[in-house]
Amino acid sequence: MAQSNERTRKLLTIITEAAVEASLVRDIERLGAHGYTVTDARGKGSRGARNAGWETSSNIHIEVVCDANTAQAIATHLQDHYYANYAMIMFTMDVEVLRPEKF
Amino acid sequence: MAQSNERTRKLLTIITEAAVEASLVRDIERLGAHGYTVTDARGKGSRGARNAGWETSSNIHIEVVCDANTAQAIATHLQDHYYANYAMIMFTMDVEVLRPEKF
Amino acid sequence: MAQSNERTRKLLTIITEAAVEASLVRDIERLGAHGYTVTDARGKGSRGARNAGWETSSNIHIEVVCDANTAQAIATHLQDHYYANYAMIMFTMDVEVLRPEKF
Amino acid sequence: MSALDPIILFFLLGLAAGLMRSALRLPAAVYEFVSILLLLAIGLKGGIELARQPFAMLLPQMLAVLAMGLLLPLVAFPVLLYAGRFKRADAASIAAHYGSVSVGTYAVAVAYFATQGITFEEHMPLLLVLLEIPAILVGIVLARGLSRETHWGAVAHEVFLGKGIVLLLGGLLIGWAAGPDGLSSIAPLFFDLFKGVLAIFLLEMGLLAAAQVGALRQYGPFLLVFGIAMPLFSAVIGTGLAWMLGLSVGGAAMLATLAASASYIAVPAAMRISVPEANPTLSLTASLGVTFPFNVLVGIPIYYALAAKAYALLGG
Amino acid sequence: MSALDPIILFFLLGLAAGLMRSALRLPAAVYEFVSILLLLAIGLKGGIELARQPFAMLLPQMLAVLAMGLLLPLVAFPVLLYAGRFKRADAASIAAHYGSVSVGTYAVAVAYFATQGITFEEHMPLLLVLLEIPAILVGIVLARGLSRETHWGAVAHEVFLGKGIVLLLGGLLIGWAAGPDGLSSIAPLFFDLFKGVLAIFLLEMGLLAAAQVGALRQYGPFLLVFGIAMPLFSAVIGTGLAWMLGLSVGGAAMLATLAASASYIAVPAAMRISVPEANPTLSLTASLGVTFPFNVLVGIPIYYALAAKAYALLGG
Amino acid sequence: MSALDPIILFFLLGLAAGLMRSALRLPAAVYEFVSILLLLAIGLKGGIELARQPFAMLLPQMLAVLAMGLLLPLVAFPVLLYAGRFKRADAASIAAHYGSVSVGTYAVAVAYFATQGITFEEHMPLLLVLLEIPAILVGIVLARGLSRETHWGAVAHEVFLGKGIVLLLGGLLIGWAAGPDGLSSIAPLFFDLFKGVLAIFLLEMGLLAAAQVGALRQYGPFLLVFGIAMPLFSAVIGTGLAWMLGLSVGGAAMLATLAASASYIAVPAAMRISVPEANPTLSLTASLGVTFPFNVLVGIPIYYALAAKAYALLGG
Ligand SMILES: Nc1ncnc2c1ncn2[C@@H]1O[C@H](COP(=O)(O)O)[C@@H](O)[C@H]1O
Ligand SMILES: Nc1ncnc2c1ncn2[C@@H]1O[C@H](COP(=O)(O)O)[C@@H](O)[C@H]1O
Ligand SMILES: Nc1ncnc2c1ncn2[C@@H]1O[C@H](COP(=O)(O)O)[C@@H](O)[C@H]1O
Ligand code: NA
Ligand code: NA
Ligand code: NA
Repeated sequence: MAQSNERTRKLLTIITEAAVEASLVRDIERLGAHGYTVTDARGKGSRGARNAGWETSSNIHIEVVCDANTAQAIATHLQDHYYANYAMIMFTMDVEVLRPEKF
Repeated sequence: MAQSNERTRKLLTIITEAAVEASLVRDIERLGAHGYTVTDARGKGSRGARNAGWETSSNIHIEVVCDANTAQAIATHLQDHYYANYAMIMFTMDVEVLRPEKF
Repeated sequence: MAQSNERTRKLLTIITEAAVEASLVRDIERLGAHGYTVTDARGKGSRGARNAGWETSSNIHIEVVCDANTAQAIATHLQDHYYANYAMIMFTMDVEVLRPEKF
Repeated sequence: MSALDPIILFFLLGLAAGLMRSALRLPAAVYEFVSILLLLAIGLKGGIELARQPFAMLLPQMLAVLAMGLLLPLVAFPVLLYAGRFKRADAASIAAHYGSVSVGTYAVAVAYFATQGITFEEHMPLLLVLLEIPAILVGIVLARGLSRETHWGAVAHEVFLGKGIVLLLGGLLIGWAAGPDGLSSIAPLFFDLFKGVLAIFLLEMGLLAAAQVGALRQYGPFLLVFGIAMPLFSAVIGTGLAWMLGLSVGGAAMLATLAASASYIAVPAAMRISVPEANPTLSLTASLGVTFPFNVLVGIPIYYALAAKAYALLGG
Repeated sequence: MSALDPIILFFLLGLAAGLMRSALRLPAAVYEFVSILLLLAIGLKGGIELARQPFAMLLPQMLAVLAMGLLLPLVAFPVLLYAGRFKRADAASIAAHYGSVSVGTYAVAVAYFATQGITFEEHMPLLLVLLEIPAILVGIVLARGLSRETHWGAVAHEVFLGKGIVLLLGGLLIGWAAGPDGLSSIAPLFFDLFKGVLAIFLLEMGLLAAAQVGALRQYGPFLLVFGIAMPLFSAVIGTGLAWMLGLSVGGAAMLATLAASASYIAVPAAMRISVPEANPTLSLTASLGVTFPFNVLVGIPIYYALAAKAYALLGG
Repeated sequence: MSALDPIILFFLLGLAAGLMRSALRLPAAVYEFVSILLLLAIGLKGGIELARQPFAMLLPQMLAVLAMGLLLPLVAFPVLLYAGRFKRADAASIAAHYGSVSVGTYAVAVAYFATQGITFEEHMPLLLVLLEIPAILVGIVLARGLSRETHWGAVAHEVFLGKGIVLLLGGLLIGWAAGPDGLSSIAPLFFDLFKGVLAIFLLEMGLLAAAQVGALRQYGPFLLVFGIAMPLFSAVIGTGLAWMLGLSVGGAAMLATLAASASYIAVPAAMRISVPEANPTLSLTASLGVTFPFNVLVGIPIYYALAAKAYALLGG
């Protein structure tokens, strides 16, 4: 999809419990991402409905633009440390960025 | 974009009126999706500006990760039952998921 | 990724300061986009953390579905008029739309 | 007079700010918060009264008001369909809005009557709740006919369990069960702050009304005329009904105001689900952009004058 | 009696609306706003009292309450583990919830005692804060053992700097520093509106409690039994402790209520971070879906009766 | 003294919680709600006074205050440019912040004067509004010169129709039109709750101020010095001006406080749009992280002492 390889990066999307936001973004930065964006969300999945009525039941939607290796590292880290115990899904796609040096 | 076919799924994004959230997610589940994520949004399109000043004029942004067939089924259903009467757009893209069995 | 070229469009995502929403969406429409969707967000990047505690430090997440040329035009415009002075990132990806005539 | 009541000035402030494209916005959560407080306060006030009244005595009034709620949209519909040349669904939806009521308008009337020292039957909120519902059902039938397609179960759920009805009814029941003394402990929030909260609410209503002006231009003068003529007509019906029911002049003016008010919360939500082919912009432009401002700025005093005159003539 | 206090009726309204799947929702921001007001108000009230008391005199009470906070989860844990057949982590987490306290329950008790004209030691909020914390640490140790893995620094931060503790402690300190006269200027918001704000809070609590019913069905009757039996047991402990500490009957009933209440804010948050393998649905179902409704609807009067009886027997 | 006023303690609580990285946050909607209430309340208070005053009598004061608003940034600019070695745009933006005013600081002063029993010219909010604007225009000119590029229409819209100005001016007009009696019905929300609402506002301000500390370290001591020295200088100017205008001592202290306060809402928003090349962190760090805390914690009493001394010397 991306014309030029140097402009292509991974967009990593994580949807999980609001409770882990603090520790999660810490890990994401530590693993080499140069930034992240968080939006509040609600939803439903294998761990049931999380309708954001209050903190405990609300989700966050995190987007991270980074190179393939960082995305891989984050994915592996999440799988090892969060998947077992938290409502969480993750997926990646290719995106074309305007200022590759940023990511 | 996706290395391995088994890890590839569709990310279906629907942006529409908050008023239809309840019935829409019911339909999405009935059509075979294993989950969905909703965020509040505002925007503008062919049916004018929807600036979220209050319920009646606010939008929702729904993401569904599912296989191609489910995505197709949902798309067809929305086209038949919602497009004519509601402010709504929909688009799909390929994503690579970590735990394919979930979706 | 897209079976048929006519159904493929660009999804342009812009993440920037809430302060520029008004002028930004004006520009986006002027440059030929038929619509846009905005969600509130927080995050961190080269210009530091923007934690949405209040207006001044909150972000917006803008999605625009449009054809490649419009996406290019918007990207260029943003680069010329916003990048130097505002916290902002932008990336694009291919999406398959249901009603191509809309975008 | 009414125009100088500060709460009306808050509405004008919002209207002006909106028309001048000010950056002023109320967060949706604030708007919901003040709506919730108003709905509960109105319900509680009415509930206290119910405790004082033999239910049987209210029954005739309740039935009469239900009948009015069925009648008004039936009058509005043909006007909108033939004079207004609206599509069937749009005519039905707009008719439903005008057959139902606006709680905000009622609240302004309560405040206005208080400053004017006009008394009225305090159980009015009960009639308000009853008046909110039937027009919705009529609207659906007008749009659809009694087709099997309509999921009446879903409709009933949507209508009876919507936020507005639940809070009004809930307030009524709580006020009825707890009585005036029981409520004294929560009076500071729900009653003492009432007009202040109403002021914030009207500020937002002004902003919302201003946002309708664009659409109003687009849909031409008919909505403007209808949005003023229909409430005047409904007010006459309401006054007459009140007289037949033997309500006080104040009660008549209040019932006229309820009849004249047009819904912008319960009905739009219900119509969006049950008659989706109706264009919501049309009905909101009329009820929010024309009728609400008309009622709070000049309508309410007119309806009181009307009721007074009628009662003088008919001898009430 | 308590069941007729209007604030209880707001809880029932929320519960009913939730069970009937009403569209009624309170925006999260509104729920947070009222929680913040309640936490600060309770802290301020307690702080005013502290100013009046020699700190040394309170020390024994404070230590005794801390001890109770350590003891209760140790009692609950084996019951949950063996009788309830829960996984170790789940048993530990639920135990922590019941060893800690619910500020909302305390607020309802304050309102109930006021309407009943029951007096109690006004520095109770200090004990409330103290009782909130130890159970969390016990819970973590029960789940993990004293493993090095646990980042106690992070835990302490999570526990002591959580929203609830900061607002309660902050309120206590402000009330203590400013004293009754100093607070008179902010009394209209924090004290006069207290019960009204509590009513809104309970409306939301009713909606939240209703949302637990599904899970309650799923996890069977044990949680239901435990969610009622445990508070009754804790209330006895609390009453006994109060008697030994020489508190008044009202104070004993209040301490019993604190002991009987189960956390649904501080502890869930802490457990989610420190004992993530515990299923949060289990503990929330019990504390929000069973114990909170039980306490506010029937528990509080029972605990007062219990304290009165105990003091009559033991001679207090 | 002032430091013991409970509302100041709320600011300290927020500051402490923020510095200790507590999880305490106020939802943005709550912050906006309390800001809206404060802005309206201040406007209303001032408006009531205006009704009592011949407008002509106020004109000289209004013009003088406008002049001060133009002067202060012109003084600050060279200091920031040469002593502070800031880029032109940054110097201009910071200067604009200090030429304008902080409504929060004014509110704290109002509360402090009330507890101290100090009276002042009640139409002060009118001067507050006037003082908010000119510095913004000066800042833009300082950054850009009178270049054609600047869209003055857009700037004017941004400045005059920003949330703060609209609510303050709106409040002024409503208060002026309705008068004290007219407002009595909304007094419970806007006046009785004023200090309680202000306490919540200051809690959030403390959290925001704490968030600036990191940047403060980074940008070194100059901002710290400037953030304290500039308000002291401005206070002297304000006092002198008040004396020349023949204001009371209280009025002088209040005008000094206004002069000494630095904007953190209207100006940042305007600068972000009109002088985007200026780094917003610099100005916010100074005004939120240094000057606001300085003013509310120690500045206000100093300014009153200053005014008293000056009037004793000059004979006021
Ligand atoms: N198939 C899906 N599509 C979109 N979002 C999902 C999907 N499955 C789960 N989610 C989101 O991820 C959260 C956690 O998922 P789970 O761990 O499956 O409960 C849910 O609350 C949803 O917000
Ligand atoms: N081209 C577009 N790009 C992004 N979002 C759009 C676009 N067109 C419409 N939308 C969103 O979809 C909603 C409904 O679109 P419409 O039915 O065209 O009014 C709008 O309110 C926008 O939030
Ligand atoms: N690598 C990234 N991934 C996702 N979002 C980012 C990333 N970098 C920056 N952002 C978002 O874009 C905003 C502005 O970025 P910046 O201009 O780098 O400060 C940040 O506040 C984030 O919300
Ligand atoms: Na009507
Ligand atoms: Na307990
Ligand atoms: Na200043």
